[in-house]
Amino acid sequence: MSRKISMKQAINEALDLEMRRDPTVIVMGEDIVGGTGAHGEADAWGGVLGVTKGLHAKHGDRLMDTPLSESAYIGAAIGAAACGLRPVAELMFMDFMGVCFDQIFNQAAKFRYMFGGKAETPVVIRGMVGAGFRAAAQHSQMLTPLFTHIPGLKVVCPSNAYDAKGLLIQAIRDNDPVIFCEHKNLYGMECEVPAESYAIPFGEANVLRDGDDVTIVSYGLTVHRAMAAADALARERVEAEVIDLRTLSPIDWDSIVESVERTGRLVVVDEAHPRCNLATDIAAYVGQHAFGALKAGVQMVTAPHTPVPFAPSLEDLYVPSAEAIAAAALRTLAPTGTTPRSIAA
Amino acid sequence: MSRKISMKQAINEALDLEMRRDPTVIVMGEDIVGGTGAHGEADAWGGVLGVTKGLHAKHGDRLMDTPLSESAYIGAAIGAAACGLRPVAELMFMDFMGVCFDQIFNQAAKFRYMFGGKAETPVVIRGMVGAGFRAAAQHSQMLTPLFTHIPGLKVVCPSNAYDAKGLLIQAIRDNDPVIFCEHKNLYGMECEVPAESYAIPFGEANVLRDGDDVTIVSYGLTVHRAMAAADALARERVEAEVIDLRTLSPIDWDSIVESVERTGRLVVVDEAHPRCNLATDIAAYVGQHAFGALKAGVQMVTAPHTPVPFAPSLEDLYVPSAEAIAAAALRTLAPTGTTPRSIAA
Amino acid sequence: MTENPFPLSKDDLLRAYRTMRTIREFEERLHVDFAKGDIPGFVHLYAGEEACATGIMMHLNDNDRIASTHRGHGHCIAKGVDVHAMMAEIYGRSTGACRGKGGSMHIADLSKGMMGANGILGAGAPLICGAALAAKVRGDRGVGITFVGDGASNQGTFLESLNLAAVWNLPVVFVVENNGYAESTAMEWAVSCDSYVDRATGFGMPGVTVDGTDFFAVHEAAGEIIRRAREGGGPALLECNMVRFYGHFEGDAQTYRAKGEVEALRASRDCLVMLGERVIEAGVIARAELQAIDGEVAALIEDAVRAAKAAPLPAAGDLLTDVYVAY
Amino acid sequence: MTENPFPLSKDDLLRAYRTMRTIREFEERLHVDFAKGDIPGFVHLYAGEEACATGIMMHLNDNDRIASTHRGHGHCIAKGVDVHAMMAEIYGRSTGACRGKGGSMHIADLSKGMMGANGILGAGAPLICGAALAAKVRGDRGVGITFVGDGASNQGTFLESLNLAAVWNLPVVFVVENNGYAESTAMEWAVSCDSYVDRATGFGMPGVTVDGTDFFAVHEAAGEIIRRAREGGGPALLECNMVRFYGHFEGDAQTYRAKGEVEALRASRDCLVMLGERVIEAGVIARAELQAIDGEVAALIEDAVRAAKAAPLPAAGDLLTDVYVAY
Ligand SMILES: Cc1ncc(C[n+]2csc(CCOP(=O)(O)OP(=O)(O)O)c2C)c(N)n1
Ligand SMILES: Cc1ncc(C[n+]2csc(CCOP(=O)(O)OP(=O)(O)O)c2C)c(N)n1
Ligand SMILES: [Mg+2]
Ligand SMILES: [Mg+2]
Repeated sequence: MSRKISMKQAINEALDLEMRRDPTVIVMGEDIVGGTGAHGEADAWGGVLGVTKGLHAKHGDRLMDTPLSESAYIGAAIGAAACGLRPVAELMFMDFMGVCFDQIFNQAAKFRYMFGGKAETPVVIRGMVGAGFRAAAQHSQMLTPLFTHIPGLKVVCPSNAYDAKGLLIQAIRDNDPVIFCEHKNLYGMECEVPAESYAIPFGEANVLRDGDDVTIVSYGLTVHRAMAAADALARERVEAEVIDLRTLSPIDWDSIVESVERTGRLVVVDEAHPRCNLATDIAAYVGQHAFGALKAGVQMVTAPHTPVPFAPSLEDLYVPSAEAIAAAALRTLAPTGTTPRSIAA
Repeated sequence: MSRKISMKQAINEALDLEMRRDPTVIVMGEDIVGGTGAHGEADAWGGVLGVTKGLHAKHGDRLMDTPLSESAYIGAAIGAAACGLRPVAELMFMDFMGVCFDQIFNQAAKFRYMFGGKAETPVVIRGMVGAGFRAAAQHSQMLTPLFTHIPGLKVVCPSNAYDAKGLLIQAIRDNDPVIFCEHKNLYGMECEVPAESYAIPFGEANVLRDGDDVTIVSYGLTVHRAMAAADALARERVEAEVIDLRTLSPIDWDSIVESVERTGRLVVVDEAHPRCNLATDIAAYVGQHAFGALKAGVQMVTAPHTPVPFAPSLEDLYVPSAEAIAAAALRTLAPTGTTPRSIAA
Repeated sequence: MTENPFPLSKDDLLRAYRTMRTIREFEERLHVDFAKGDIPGFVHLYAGEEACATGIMMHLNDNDRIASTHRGHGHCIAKGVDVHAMMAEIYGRSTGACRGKGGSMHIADLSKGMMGANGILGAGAPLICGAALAAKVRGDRGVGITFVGDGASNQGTFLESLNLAAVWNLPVVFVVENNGYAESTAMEWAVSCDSYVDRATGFGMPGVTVDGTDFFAVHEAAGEIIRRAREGGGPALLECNMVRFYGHFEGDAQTYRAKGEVEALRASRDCLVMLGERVIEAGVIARAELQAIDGEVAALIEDAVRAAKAAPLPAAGDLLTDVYVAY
Repeated sequence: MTENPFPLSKDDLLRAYRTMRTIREFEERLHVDFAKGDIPGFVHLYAGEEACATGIMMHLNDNDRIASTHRGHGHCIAKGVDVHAMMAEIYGRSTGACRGKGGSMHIADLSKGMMGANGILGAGAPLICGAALAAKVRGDRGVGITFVGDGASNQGTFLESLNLAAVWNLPVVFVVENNGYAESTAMEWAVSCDSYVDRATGFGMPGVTVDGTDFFAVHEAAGEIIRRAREGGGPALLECNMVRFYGHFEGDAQTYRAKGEVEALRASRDCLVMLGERVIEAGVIARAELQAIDGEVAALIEDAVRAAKAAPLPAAGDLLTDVYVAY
């Protein structure tokens, strides 16, 4: 059965299904139940934006509120994973990684290797990323490149409800630590999602749109900007192929290279800051491994190298726009610089 | 006056000179004095590897030992910087950033922007990076890409004693937070260093060797591997230009692009893990901004996507070797794959 | 009028009342305007907690520094940050305290010793240790005050700072603003100690608990430990038991609170009403004098909102300024 | 032989002695071989502190879990990790406990409930909360023990974990191994509380301080709080006052210690000698029995070193294995 649900509901459903299937799955986080110790409604919040709402009624104590101590409870999730549970820990905003990063990158990520293959850490750390919510500099970052850089971590960032459900189910079943990045400005977006359980394998990008003129690669919210750019380009008779990475580590190099070998042109779009990010990562990989196929320099479209500003008037300029993506695509087609006025950034 | 001193001594000298010059400079860290509260020798350690040895005798309480609480004292250094001091805080191993990253990336890095330009944070956070010391997975990382990714941070990584002194003096005088990365395997390496004070501006790379056939860009320890590779290449009549970045953020794009426009070939060498690192950063930039000049794909030579192994037999394979760099250079010259046997990796 | 039985002059009492009223009016207005959809982002109101910020800040001068929290408007106003600049900031205008780049959660004014509201729980504690260290190094007798909620008092950054301040003997006061909740979670459950005095003892510093809705109690306790810190006596912890009148943030339906809880608290523990009644009953200040202040404050806030709405938005070019290098 | 006045059987006493002797011999041998240049990397020795690990670990089974520190050899041996595998690991051999990839600072054996030495101070505390949570969820009566040095007891990770364990009522024991120093810095200076019992109280749990060089004292105190945790009584903190015989790490000249300090401690507070003398004096065990153990242990360590040196190095291909994906 398929129906339209939001990404928020899809995540809720994935958690529900996996908790039903596997008694070792537990879920923890700040206010993910809500009202613990208080005297009003139980399960009052279900997370700060309601993502886990209703799960406590179904699964009871397997959903646990935590004190405001990310190092302690994210570390506890990791320790429990090393001892046989499959915890899903919510880091409300991924921006809070700074107070618990050691547990993620020096502990969870390294156990398997550092212990000679004798440990597994099936933990999922899920949280919000991304700008556009008027949440300012400390609640709006992508930070996906920081996690992607670290060996031993898997990094996921879905662009829609269907993928969110399948990727989260996969993440919970995975035997390595997974950083699951949910773009807060996609929470309300709906799409067709089957009611039953399904897993989307990691490392398989999704080609959302076929095209032979230029390849546009992105993930998360900017996938939708890339699609809008492709529409605009189509009106100029430029057919763009749009690839949604879905997972950043592992990453589906094959799909990217295969596409670029056909189109000869590549635009990489990343909402993260420009230095050492996914855009550079992909551009460099293609530049090394498919140089012969490239007819133009790979164009990167990213957020600027600044913190995220609060003022809506500035924040709206911060996230890569469809116009900027289309303009970059046209630059790959007209390296001398003349682009149709209508969609130039 | 110039004499040969080690990088360790050069750093000590830079701290000494700046503390003499500017009474607002203070230095703090774990055991950077040593023996605090104990009953033996005062100034007993001068840091875990002796970098700050002797400074306490000269500057007294302006050198402060700290409890083992990186969040608290790194944060205190940042707070003091926002209140007019110029603290230099030692994070013994940069690998410990995971327990204090929030203070660095959400506080120090963002103050200037988030407060609308009305705050300055002249703090230096210096610490050891890099592999080869048999210090295993949690004491051997580069992590430079993580800092470089963050807007508002300046990131420095000297390759020799001369640069270390001049760059550290600049870092202390700089009005933004600076992450100063000292490769522990360079501490003992000596070179000519003037006794007087001098500052090396940020964002100016150092061309260590001229060459017209291929450009090799690196920073830190692997600069020396790049020079060894250039020597090996010269024996094959390939002249490599070697560029030492010195600072990773800001980065000297102009010098890199200018060189590649001449050589048409580029190898980027990074001791960090391969995903979203400085190698991808530079390769992608050149691929976008100097595509027309490139005669071959930009080759990246990096550590593998694994934690740093302890066993010396493995660790020696971990850090990019001169052989691997030379082989990559030859790949840019012979894209079809045939490289002289003698120096192929 | 009769003799003043309070340890503050009439002028100081009027000043305290004005500060608290300004905070209250500021927050009540934001509550209304947020509901109308005028205000973007996350907004956490300090209404009900005014006595704490005010009672403490009256002991400070511009040379003393504070590090605030996500719930920072009250701290800002009590520390003397300009109300117009604050309002403009919350509206994301170029005339804002941070030129629109910070918003409600990041208002700062270093010239007033206000080191910033903070979106990261507990993050102010290390920073204020640094401010206090700077004061100590300079020998300028400045003190640092950091505020932390009951929830955030479990953050490692805060706990480490207690130890650091004690070891370095810094002039810091750690103020725990215990309003009983961290978002929807009860303090009773989330904080493991019986009393914050115990937690302070565990870090080798004195701890004091006061009714944070009683302006006089806060003022007295704060005065003592701030004086002690200023004189080199070292850090201390002050727990203020407070009352949150609104939700965790604007938009919170607060179903986790018992029915009638907020109404009861508003009726019995409104710090502003309590202060007003105390000074009127004592015959030190006339009701009309307070009403005059109320009127002036209402006009001030009205003007701040009007000015904020009329102020220009940051220009596109501002996106790339105020960071050392933009690519 | 006379009646046994101890709360442990003769067999258990022999077992305790053997464990402590094995740790001592292991560490003394590393000290010698490190000085020769045979051993790479950072090595932190547990010599002098054996009574703590041993007195605690005797109450545990493979189902119970520990999270250790950078000074982890003693914890490993007492928890039953194979000495040959440990030695090979420290020598960076493919037969090591972690196939040579971890080294001294990262020895682990999850099958023995040993969750790893740790190069990051305080990092074991959150992890052990997770282990205890897993035990609680499974209902298997397992407990978790985390060790932390006096220096590391100031880490936010550790402090947060105290609160979390108390709030979640986890079966965790936090063992503070107070050997008076963190590297070269004195505990007296760096830890702000008068007593760790105060710090425990500040987090709502019982705290106990014992002489960590007295095997019997450790064994008794640990037995009680481990039993309590196992039965659902919640977490506790145990401070063991210890003595570090060698430097912080091998190569440390220790000039920060008072002249004669180590010699005096070795003479008066050697936990191994003290245990031996107690059981001999009580007439429960004959000196010859202990000497026999000494001989066996010496042979074991000799064999472990010999085997480690003879063992193969990890192969080049191992560089890229044991991580989910290598590029
Ligand atoms: C490190 C961190 N964790 C979580 C949050 C999300 N958060 C913001 S406010 C809040 C509750 C804070 O409660 P408390 O400290 O009691 O302050 P109050 O809101 O009651 O004033 C939470 C969990 C955050 N901002 N930073
Ligand atoms: C987070 C972190 N900070 C600093 C260090 C460096 N370091 C390793 S051991 C040590 C001293 C630890 O002292 P203590 O906790 O008392 O343990 P002991 O060595 O005395 O057993 C330090 C500072 C580290 N490994 N991790
Ligand atoms: Mg609260
Ligand atoms: Mg110690």
